[in-house]
Amino acid sequence: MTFPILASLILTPVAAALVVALVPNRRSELHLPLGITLSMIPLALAGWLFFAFEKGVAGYQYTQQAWWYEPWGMSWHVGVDGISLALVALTALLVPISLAASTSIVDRTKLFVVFMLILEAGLIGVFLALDMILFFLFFEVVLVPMYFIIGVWGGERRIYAAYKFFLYTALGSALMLAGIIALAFFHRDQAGLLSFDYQELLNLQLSDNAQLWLFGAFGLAFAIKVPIFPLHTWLPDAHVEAPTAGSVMLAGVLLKLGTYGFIRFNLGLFPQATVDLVPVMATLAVIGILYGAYVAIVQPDLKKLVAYSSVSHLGFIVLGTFALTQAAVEGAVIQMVNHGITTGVLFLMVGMIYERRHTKKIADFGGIWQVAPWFSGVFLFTAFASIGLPGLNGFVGEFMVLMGSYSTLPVAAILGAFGVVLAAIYLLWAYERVFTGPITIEENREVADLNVRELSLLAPLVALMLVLGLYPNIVLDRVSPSVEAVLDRMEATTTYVVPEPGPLFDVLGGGQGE
Amino acid sequence: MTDFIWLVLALPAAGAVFLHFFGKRLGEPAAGWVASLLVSAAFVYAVLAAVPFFQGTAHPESVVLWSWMPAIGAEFAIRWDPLSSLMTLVVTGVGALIHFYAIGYMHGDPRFSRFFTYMNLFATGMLTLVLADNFAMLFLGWEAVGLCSYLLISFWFTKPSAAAAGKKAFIVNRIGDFGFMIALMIILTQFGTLSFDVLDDPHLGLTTGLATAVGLLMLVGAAGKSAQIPLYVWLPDAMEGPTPVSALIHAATMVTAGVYLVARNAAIYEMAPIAATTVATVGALTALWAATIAIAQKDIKAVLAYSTVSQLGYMFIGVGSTAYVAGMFHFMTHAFFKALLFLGAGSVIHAMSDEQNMDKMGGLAKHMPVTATTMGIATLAIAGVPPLAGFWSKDEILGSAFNQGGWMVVLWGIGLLTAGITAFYMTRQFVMVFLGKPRWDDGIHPHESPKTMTVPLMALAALTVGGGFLNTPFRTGLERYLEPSFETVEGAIGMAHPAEGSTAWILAGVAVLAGLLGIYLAYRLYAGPEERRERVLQRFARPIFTWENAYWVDRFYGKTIVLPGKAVAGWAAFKFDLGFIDGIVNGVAGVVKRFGATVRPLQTGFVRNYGVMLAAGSVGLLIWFLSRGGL
Amino acid sequence: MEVTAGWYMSLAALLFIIGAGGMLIRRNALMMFMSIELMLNSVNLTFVAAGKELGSLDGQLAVFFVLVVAAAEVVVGLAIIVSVFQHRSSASADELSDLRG
Amino acid sequence: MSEFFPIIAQIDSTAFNISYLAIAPELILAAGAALILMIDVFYKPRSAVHAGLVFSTLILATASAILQYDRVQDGATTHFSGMIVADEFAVFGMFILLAVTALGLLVAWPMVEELGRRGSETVALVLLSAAGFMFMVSGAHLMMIFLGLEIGSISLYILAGITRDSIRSDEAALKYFLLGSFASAIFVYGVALAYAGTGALSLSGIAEQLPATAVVLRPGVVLAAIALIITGLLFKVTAAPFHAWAPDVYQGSPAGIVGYMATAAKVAGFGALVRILYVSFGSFSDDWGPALAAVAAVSIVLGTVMAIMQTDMRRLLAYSGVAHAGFIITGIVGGNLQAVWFYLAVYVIQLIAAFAVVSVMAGPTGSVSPLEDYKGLGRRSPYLAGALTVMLLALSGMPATSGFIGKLGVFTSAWSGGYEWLVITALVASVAGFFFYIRIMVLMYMEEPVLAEAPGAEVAKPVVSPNVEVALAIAIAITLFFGIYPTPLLNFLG
Repeated sequence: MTFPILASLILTPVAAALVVALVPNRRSELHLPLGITLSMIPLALAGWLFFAFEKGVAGYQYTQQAWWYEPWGMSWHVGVDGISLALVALTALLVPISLAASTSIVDRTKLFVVFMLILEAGLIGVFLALDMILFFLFFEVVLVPMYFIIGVWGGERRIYAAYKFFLYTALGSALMLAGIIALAFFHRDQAGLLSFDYQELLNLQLSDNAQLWLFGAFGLAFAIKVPIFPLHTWLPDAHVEAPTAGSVMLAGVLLKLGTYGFIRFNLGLFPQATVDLVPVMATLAVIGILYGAYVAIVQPDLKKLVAYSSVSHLGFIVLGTFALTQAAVEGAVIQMVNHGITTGVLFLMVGMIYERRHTKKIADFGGIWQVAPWFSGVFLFTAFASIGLPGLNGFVGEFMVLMGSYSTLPVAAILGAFGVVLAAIYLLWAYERVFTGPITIEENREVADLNVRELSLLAPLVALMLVLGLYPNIVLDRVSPSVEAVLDRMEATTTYVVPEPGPLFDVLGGGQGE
Repeated sequence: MTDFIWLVLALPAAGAVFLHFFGKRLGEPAAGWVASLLVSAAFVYAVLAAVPFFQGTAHPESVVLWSWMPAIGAEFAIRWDPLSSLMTLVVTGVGALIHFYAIGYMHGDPRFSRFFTYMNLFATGMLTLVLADNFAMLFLGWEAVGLCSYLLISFWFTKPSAAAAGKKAFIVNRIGDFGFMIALMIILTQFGTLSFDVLDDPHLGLTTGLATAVGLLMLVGAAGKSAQIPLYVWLPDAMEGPTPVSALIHAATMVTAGVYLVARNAAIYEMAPIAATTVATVGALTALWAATIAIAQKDIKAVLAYSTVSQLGYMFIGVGSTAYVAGMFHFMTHAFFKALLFLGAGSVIHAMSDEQNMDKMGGLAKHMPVTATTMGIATLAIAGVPPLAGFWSKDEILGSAFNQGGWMVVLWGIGLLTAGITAFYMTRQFVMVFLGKPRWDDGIHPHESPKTMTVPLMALAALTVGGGFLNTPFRTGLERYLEPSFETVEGAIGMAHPAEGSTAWILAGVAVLAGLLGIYLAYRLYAGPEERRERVLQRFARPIFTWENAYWVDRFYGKTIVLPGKAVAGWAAFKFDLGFIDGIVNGVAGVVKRFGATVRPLQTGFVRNYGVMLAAGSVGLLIWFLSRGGL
Repeated sequence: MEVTAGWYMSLAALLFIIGAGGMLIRRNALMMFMSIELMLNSVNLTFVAAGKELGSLDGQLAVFFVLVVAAAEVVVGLAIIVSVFQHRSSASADELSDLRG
Repeated sequence: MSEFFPIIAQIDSTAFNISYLAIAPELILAAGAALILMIDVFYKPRSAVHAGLVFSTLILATASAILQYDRVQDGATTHFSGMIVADEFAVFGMFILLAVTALGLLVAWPMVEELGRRGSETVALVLLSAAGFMFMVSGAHLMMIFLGLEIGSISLYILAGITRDSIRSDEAALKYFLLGSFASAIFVYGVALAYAGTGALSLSGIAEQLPATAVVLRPGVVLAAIALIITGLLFKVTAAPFHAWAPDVYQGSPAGIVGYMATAAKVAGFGALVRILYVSFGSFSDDWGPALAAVAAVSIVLGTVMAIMQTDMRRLLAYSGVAHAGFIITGIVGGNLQAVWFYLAVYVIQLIAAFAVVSVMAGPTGSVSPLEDYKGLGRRSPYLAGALTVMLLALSGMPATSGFIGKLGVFTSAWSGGYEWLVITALVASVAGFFFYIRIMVLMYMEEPVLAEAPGAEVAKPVVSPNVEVALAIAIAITLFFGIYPTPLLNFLG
């Protein structure tokens, strides 16, 4: 038997949480360093997995299956494909970094670290699960630590935000559970026994009508998670109130549960409904892109601005997902990773400046560049990555999404492209007000520049922005076959035809990778 | 040589990275020298690599570096052909000169090394733009220079106006990019790749309609980057940046990217005459529009900024009338003389202790002979006085336009008028700055600039004088040089050429006359007696006032787009989002609570009532069961 | 007219309803409790009548169990009522409404 | 039916068959209760002695239950002229009741010690009621079930008012008593009608008289009987609209014993309900299915909404219990009894543990438990708060706790039974349910304790007795273990 790498990825954070929990409260100074150190283990595992992952293969790798309870058709079934691989790696990367950024959390550190590690386990589990119940389990489990992280260590309206986050997302997943149960019974009707196994369920023959209903049940859960307009209002509240690490994990990974779910489950299980609902989803995605960006412009709070920008960026992912072309879906996947990195850094930096000034109001700043050039520089770099400056990571996903969407959703792609303009407006305007100009508020003179710790925890992410911007193939190579498989299935099970790339596609090795 | 052409890119890139981390330690002026020498090295390498093109022995080549986004056929690949090499040579050549100049100009700035980091980064971006072998990489360079433009315009970020100008430049450019991106979407969808290979035979994927769409959308992008109507408003503001920046980015190189884009896509514009004509028309209108504004500007750099807009319009006339070579030629000569003008202006500003108002200058020629001479040459060049560079290129554009006939003749007329106005305002500027009596503020002691600044001035002056001979009607060097790049185009319909024979002479004569007339009028007015000037200006007070304020276009945009936009965004964010959408969300919770509050009183605490509930439930069950067939 | 088991059962049902009504209407805890006793007795009547009708002894036997249970309830119930009375000097069940909502 | 529900015996053995093993657990518990009462008569009560007695009683009862489990593997049998049935169903009920009793007494022990002589009465009553409730799950005869119901209920009435010096406790006892008797009367009238309609009192005897297809003897009477019997049992399990007593009684009763009161009656009530419905009235499932589904929906919605409005912990748990009763009924109408048992088993553990925390917070004999008391508990007593959090999450059906598997089970059950609408209603309501569960977590972790006296006064840290600690530890272990790996329990119940 080979080393159960995926199980280890899920369980090591849990084990780490237990270890941290065992350290007594009077040694509270140990909790955070210990947590950071232990979270390196899943990071190392994820790194190993990332590079050991066999490129060019569409199916699931490192799968592991064991009955959980056979009569009910539940099993422990995990596996990794290109799409989940990217997100697992992102999760494993962001956790140590957000932990390291949490030195300002001094109250009940142990609990915090434990929750972060459980959160990590849940998130990794979501991406690896190939059994619907297992998936649902992780999908829901994630809520609890996040809820506590927002509610206990958050800002002023943290309790309201925590409630809203929890109930809103739980509402979505409740209907998804109904959908999951229904699927299992469809399987019973067609194959004779209950099964929650994703790969088994892929073989179901679902009527168009059933697909639509199930798409709705799953889609609502994911749409809330993404969030897709008009289900987004929990997000700004949750982000603004969450502590830095919470925001980073929330924007970096949690939102991707929704988009991942769309690609994995809605596209995979309900292809006909997907094809039928493309106009709806694309419309909502475009509204999200433009609306999120537009509303972000006038936000008075830096964190809220970044939160609304997430609505916009996630809109691109949804658009790409439902464009149903190779380039667009690939773009959507890599945009998930990229948004995680850039928005993660933006939140980290908002957190850092909050620690210095205890305010996130844009109006309270001005001229920070003078006193904190490194800080301003890194922020600007990240802002441009987020805006989608080519050469940085944010561009790759959005560009691929837009370019790939045009052939199937021309209007949406054109409108979506305008989101790129708005992104420049809201971020640069905010940047102007916060970092440039003269210092008008005396407290801002005291703002310290990045220290070594902060710089070193930002550095890997900043480096990744550049690397993924210039050489996204690290990820795309691994993602591409899985995306192809999704679209092939779509073509095989519906009348949908993925548009042929133009006549020159194969010239110069286009589409070949490497 | 071609295999290692990426070195041209890598050298300034390395400089940017190196200076970013070690620039501060290197200090002044070493950081500047490093940056300048790296760009120079890139220039030298580019010259060597371009030798085969001079000899006419080589064909365009692509060098693939690494794969970028395979799914959309985008890779890091360099196209080395005459067109890109010409751009490269100008960018690195003029760029190097401006780098050297900046060593002197930026002297004493606390962020000296950072300035050169950005400059090198800009060079990298610009070279990426021109060397790209596909639209994605071109877009990368396109945006990268936008970034550098942003960084360098707001280099003195403590000045709110500088920060705002940088932002404005980037955002307006982005609006242009919006069009550009849509053009790319169409190309990708039609061809399956973004490689420039599509230009070999655009008929493969494009119909005339689509080609027109692509052409017009690219024009939107080009209008943003090259400051054409209606997106030119960022360029005058961009003068907030240090003067070398204005010279390099906002005169010589970056702003010509739009021209380059049109030239590069010549094959598509060949298919879409409507798009091409639109390009030319936009260029002509911009040329005239900006020239009139330039007449009334008081800021020395503002004159040059509007002049740049105007000259870019010229280039658009050129490439739009399918006179690609003429357009590129004017790009080149303009790079020489406009860079020279800006650097000269910088030298003046430097000498005047950062005074930019021409009303407070005058009589500087005595104190700054080198600057005055070189700027004088440039002024004559832009005014189209033969045999300076500006004359040849401008003449070629106008000639080509005229030769096209039809609507283009109208554009030729506009161009001619603009030529006269150009000569007028440039002479006005020269007179106001260098001639007449000093009108300086107290305590200003103008002096000639240091060698690092004057040597580039002289070098550029030399280019301004001689650059025009690269492509004269008598000896079409540039045209032959660029031929391989426009092979396919020529094969199809053929590029526009200036008229030949006597027409050419007449056209040239008319253009020169217009220029001389402008010079004469301006000289009469500004070097002449003050009363006459006052009288004349009084008569034209009203138009001049609007010109001075650039037709209030900024205010117009502010009132019609920015302000309503912000208001609606505010409404959306606070009324609609927080009030309505979130209101519904919270309302759902409220409904549950209200329901709870309604049923809660049922729990009265009285046993009787509980008994009633119990009995009622029981009766309910009874009724149900009995209704199932009992009674 | 012969009095059949049906009559007895109907009477029992009536008694049951009266008992239940008493339970729901009366406020005195004792009276409520007595209403319940009435209900139990109607049950007994039903058992007896049905047993007679069916000719089985189960019904008659059941009555004994119900009686015993009723007695046990009386014991406990009275104790509780007494305890309440001691604290509140009232046996009105309506006074016992501290716990509500 | 039987291949669907193998765990319920369908045998009607008229053979005169006496096996004391079949009622050994009940006998042992009753004997233990008697012994404790006796000892009190002759000796000064010492809680150590009681503890020993209780411990040995429970051990013996468990051992006999295990023996019985072993025996029923060979097939179900009836004993005492068909009054008692020994089948897996009964044994599961016994196991759960024994677990509830053990945990309940563990939690109640501080109260037992505080009450002195009445403490030993408490213990005796608990054991006695447990015996009664066991008869409810192992009774194969309506009279037997009625007796078990009464034995258990009357003991609980007394337990509700056992402190005698609290007016709230009295109120709780009286309410419980009056309404309980009322419900019992309704139940037994239903029994009488069933007898009148079918001429039989044994469960299988009734079934034999009611062929699924033929028109029944006196359909109206039997249908009315079903309605009334269901009413009586739904009262016990606090399903709406028969639930009204529960909040008041839980709130007023002595804190130490509420957990037991709430859980034991539910186990027995559901046990009896399921057995009666499936064994006797299985052929009427088209009739009672929708009715119960409606009751489930009302219970879930009303319980959830009312729980949201509560400001007292115990009332909140009571209303949540109403909702949970609805969930369990959801499973019952679907017909998957394994899921129902699983749900019941894990739910009662969660509930008893939650009430254990309540008993610590309110004091062993205290009545009422305002939610305010829980403010800042996360700081004051991380263990209690953590335990309560786990329980609340489990009650809310959060995955990775046994509550989720339970809900999954009953939902799949209802879905397969064709009650999709009920599943969706239940799911949506359970989201609303999250609100009140997490509200308690908000109080515990996200708000600061209320300072009772002058500023600066330290908030008292709740004193947790070792018993409670152990009980909580067991409950946490069970809840999490069966949440992550439910297979053993499911296999056991399957």
